[in-house]
Amino acid sequence: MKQAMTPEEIKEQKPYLDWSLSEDEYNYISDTLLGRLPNYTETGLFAAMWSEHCSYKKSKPVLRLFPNKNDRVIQGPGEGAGVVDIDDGQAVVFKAESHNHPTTVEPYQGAATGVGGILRDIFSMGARPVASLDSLHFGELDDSTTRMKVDGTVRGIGDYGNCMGIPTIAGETTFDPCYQGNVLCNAMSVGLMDQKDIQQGKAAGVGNAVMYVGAKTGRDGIHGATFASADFSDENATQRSAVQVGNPFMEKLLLEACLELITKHPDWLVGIQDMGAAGIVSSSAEMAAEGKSGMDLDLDLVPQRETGMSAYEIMLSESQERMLLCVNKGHEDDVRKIFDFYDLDAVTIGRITAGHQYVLRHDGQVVCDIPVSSLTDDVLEEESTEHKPVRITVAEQEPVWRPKIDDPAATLRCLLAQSTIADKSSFYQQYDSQVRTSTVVGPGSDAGVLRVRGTHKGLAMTTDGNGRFVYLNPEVGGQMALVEAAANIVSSGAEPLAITDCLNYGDPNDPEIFWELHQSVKGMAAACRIFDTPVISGNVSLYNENNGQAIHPTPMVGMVGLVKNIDRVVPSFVQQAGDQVYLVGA
Amino acid sequence: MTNVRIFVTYKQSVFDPQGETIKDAIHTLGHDEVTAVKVGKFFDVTIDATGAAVDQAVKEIADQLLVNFNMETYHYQVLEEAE
Amino acid sequence: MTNVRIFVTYKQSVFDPQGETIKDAIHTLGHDEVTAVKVGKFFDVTIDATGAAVDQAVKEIADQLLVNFNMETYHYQVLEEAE
Amino acid sequence: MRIAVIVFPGSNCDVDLYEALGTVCGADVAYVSHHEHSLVGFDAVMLPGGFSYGDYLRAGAIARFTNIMPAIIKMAEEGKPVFGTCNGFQILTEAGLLPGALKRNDSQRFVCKAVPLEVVNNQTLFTSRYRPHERISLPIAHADGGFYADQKTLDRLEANHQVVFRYAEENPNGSLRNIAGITNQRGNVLGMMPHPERAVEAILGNTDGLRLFKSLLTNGSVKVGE
Ligand SMILES: Nc1ncnc2c1ncn2[C@@H]1O[C@H](COP(=O)(O)OP(=O)(O)O)[C@@H](O)[C@H]1O
Repeated sequence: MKQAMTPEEIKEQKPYLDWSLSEDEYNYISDTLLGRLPNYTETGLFAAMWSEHCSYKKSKPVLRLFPNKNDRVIQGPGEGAGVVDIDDGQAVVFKAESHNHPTTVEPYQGAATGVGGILRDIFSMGARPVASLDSLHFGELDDSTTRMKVDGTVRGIGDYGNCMGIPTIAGETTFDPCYQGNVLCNAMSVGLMDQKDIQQGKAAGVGNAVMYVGAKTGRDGIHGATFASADFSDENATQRSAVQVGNPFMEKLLLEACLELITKHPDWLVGIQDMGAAGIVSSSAEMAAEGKSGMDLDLDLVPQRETGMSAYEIMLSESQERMLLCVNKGHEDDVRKIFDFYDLDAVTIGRITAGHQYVLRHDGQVVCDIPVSSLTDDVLEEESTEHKPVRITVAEQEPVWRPKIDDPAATLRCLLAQSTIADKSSFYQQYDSQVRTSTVVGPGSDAGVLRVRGTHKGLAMTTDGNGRFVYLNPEVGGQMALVEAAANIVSSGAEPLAITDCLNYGDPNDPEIFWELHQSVKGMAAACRIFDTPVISGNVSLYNENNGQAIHPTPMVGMVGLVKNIDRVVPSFVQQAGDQVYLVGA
Repeated sequence: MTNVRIFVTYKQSVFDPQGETIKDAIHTLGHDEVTAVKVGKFFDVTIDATGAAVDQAVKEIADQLLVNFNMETYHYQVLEEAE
Repeated sequence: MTNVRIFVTYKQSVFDPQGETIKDAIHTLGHDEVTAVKVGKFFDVTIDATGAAVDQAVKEIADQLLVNFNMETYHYQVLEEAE
Repeated sequence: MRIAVIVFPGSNCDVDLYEALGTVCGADVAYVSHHEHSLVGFDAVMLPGGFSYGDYLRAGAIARFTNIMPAIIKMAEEGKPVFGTCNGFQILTEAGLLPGALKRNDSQRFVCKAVPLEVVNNQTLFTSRYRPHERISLPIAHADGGFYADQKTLDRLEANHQVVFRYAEENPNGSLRNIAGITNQRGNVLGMMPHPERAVEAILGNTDGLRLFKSLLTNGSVKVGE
């Protein structure tokens, strides 16, 4: 068997500690879940699937605070993206995802593949992506490295979306020294679909085929998932090689092929899922778990563009532009023909089996044979300790600070000169905001607004967050993120429907940071209930630190609203001289 | 005065989607004897220095600006040198 | 089997602002001794042929695909040849 | 008149052209895949914007080797209307149906915004509904839009009135002589970087592109002679 170490050597040398699998977890896997020592491949799969990035083992208890249902919610968190009813048998599908670490390391490709990943989450649900949004946070612009990062990130987001032909219609950009060594790049995608086309990431039906479609697998991004869960430090610099390169051209073909299969041949397809973090293992194991099935995969059949890849590398590769399908037995060739038309690989790499084992074969040997649920459901949730940050306790004792303004005009000019407040058109003009000719309100307004062709409806969307507010008071800051998003949606003439989020924080093992996470989510959840905007999808990004210095806690809210009459959209610009100005609210 | 050509390419293991697409197009032209295509960029740089100072300058420019070592690698060639 | 490196650049008469932008960035880094920067791309092509057949293939690929003669020009270099 | 909208791998403004022609103008329009070999039954052909083959190598460079290309060239030779916007324009120059080339924007960046244009020649199939030297505004969205040709070609283009649209205020991409769109010598092939199909409905804030399609439709199943 081609394994780098024997199970016994693993037990002695403990390589799993480097992969962020703890001693307790390893012992629980050996003693309780398997009743034997896991081999090298299995240990690697557990490390990836049990990482925070894939399992949310630390953040899950906090995420339970969010409401995620109301009359309109068709699909809440758990699938590729959330789905909300917008009447007439249609639905809007959306999700946001962070790509902070890859963007910090390689801004252009990190941002580009961030967009690519979130788009796959949308079309794997059966929806056509109709708009993208972003939320970017950098260090101050007086630093030349930061300027290069800004440039690369914006070009990366633009190039990927532009090439795909999906308009980027809104977003936000802020600058603060806390993001200097750890950029935040959150991307959100919004899709539109007929409710009848909704797909699930599910594999079921003994004998049905597991098909691999899209780009070939290479060694890129191995350990991306575990890498995303470990903080940066300068000594680490040489290890930062887990960069993936995006191929938006191939993704465009993949999008068209998948949507053709989903909308025209629903009877051929059982389930479909994007290969995101932790590549084949996470998509296949999650699909099998969802279908309560067993699965048997032959890794020699996986299309590969490099030679001599180990089972572990094949399973954990994060090569982009790939999807996993479960196809009804007998329709493999039909499916292959569709992908052929788009010049894409579509290969059967395994079958659904009776029982509940997850079996992988490589070079004619069984390299993994474990219960499916041990990877997906048996993860040990971690309790975290938390306490209020000293800085907040101290600040509470101080008298309230009131700014003294002698020259309001000068202060206003200073404010407008702040990069965070200044005009962002030099960024968003690099995004095609009009392709698909449905953009009624593009970037530069409170919210982007799209019309829904063939109806009188529209969709308004925005991303908002403010790390400084949350840093000062996590609970109130969390509420304010919701209030800002809702205000942007409402002022565009829409009614808020639901939200997605990206929760960007530092190392949760620091009790003060966990407290920030907990309190801000509590604030967001309370506001969600008030606005009746459930959380239908989202993403957690922890360990955003550089040399032990955490970013400000920065939850990002992505909100979508329904415009009932697209002719009544309200622009956020001053319309003409002589119009009256009102101040409304508190 | 020295002219240097600096070549920047993806590291071996990094996927080069451009190269693949161009290879396919070359096959469409009937040139099946072309078995691999990799795309790179180069910078012709004129430096007002000679000898070790050139190597030093190239190294710094490449490290700080021209190359992202996470995915790229580079080499260079002195094209001509004149006092 | 022959490895060929094909260099494609803008014609002399075509304005290429990219080199200027990079030169400015290099000056920001403090390397004022860099007086000119020109940018080009290259294609490393592996051809399952040798000798004249290689030159023929390169010429055809360049003429029909790799180079737009309205604005670009090219030259190439055989890197290594093996039977 | 029946109009084909070609779908290349990576085309993404195909829908926009289709909707502008079909839904907004009520024209008889159909998508045609790059796999096809024939355009028999069509009176005009449109090459949409987007990123055919990812714009890898050069924008538009690879699309000209698709199966459908000979049929497009044949239509051009027959004097039937052939129109390309953005990537479509790039493909038409790469295929040699229009002179010159589109080079990377001087800014080295993709740019998406509305730009003022002058209709330099309103005596074409595509522009007959515009007034002479009318100022209009159309969106652009491209990274490789700088029109380039040698002096001689540029002079010839101007002398033959082949320059149809010019950037009227700022030059957004470094185009020589502010050229935004040109025809072939015969006048039946038009390529332009701006997107008229994005400016055909009031709800999208601009209708300046509408008359381009209306011009073509009223000129009917024309064939332009030598
Ligand atoms: N990265 C971006 N992508 C797209 N649009 C952006 C981006 N940054 C800013 N914008 C647009 O510019 C406007 C002003 O940006 P900003 O000041 O960051 O946001 P806000 O006004 O929401 O605080 C936003 O409403 C948005 O439409």
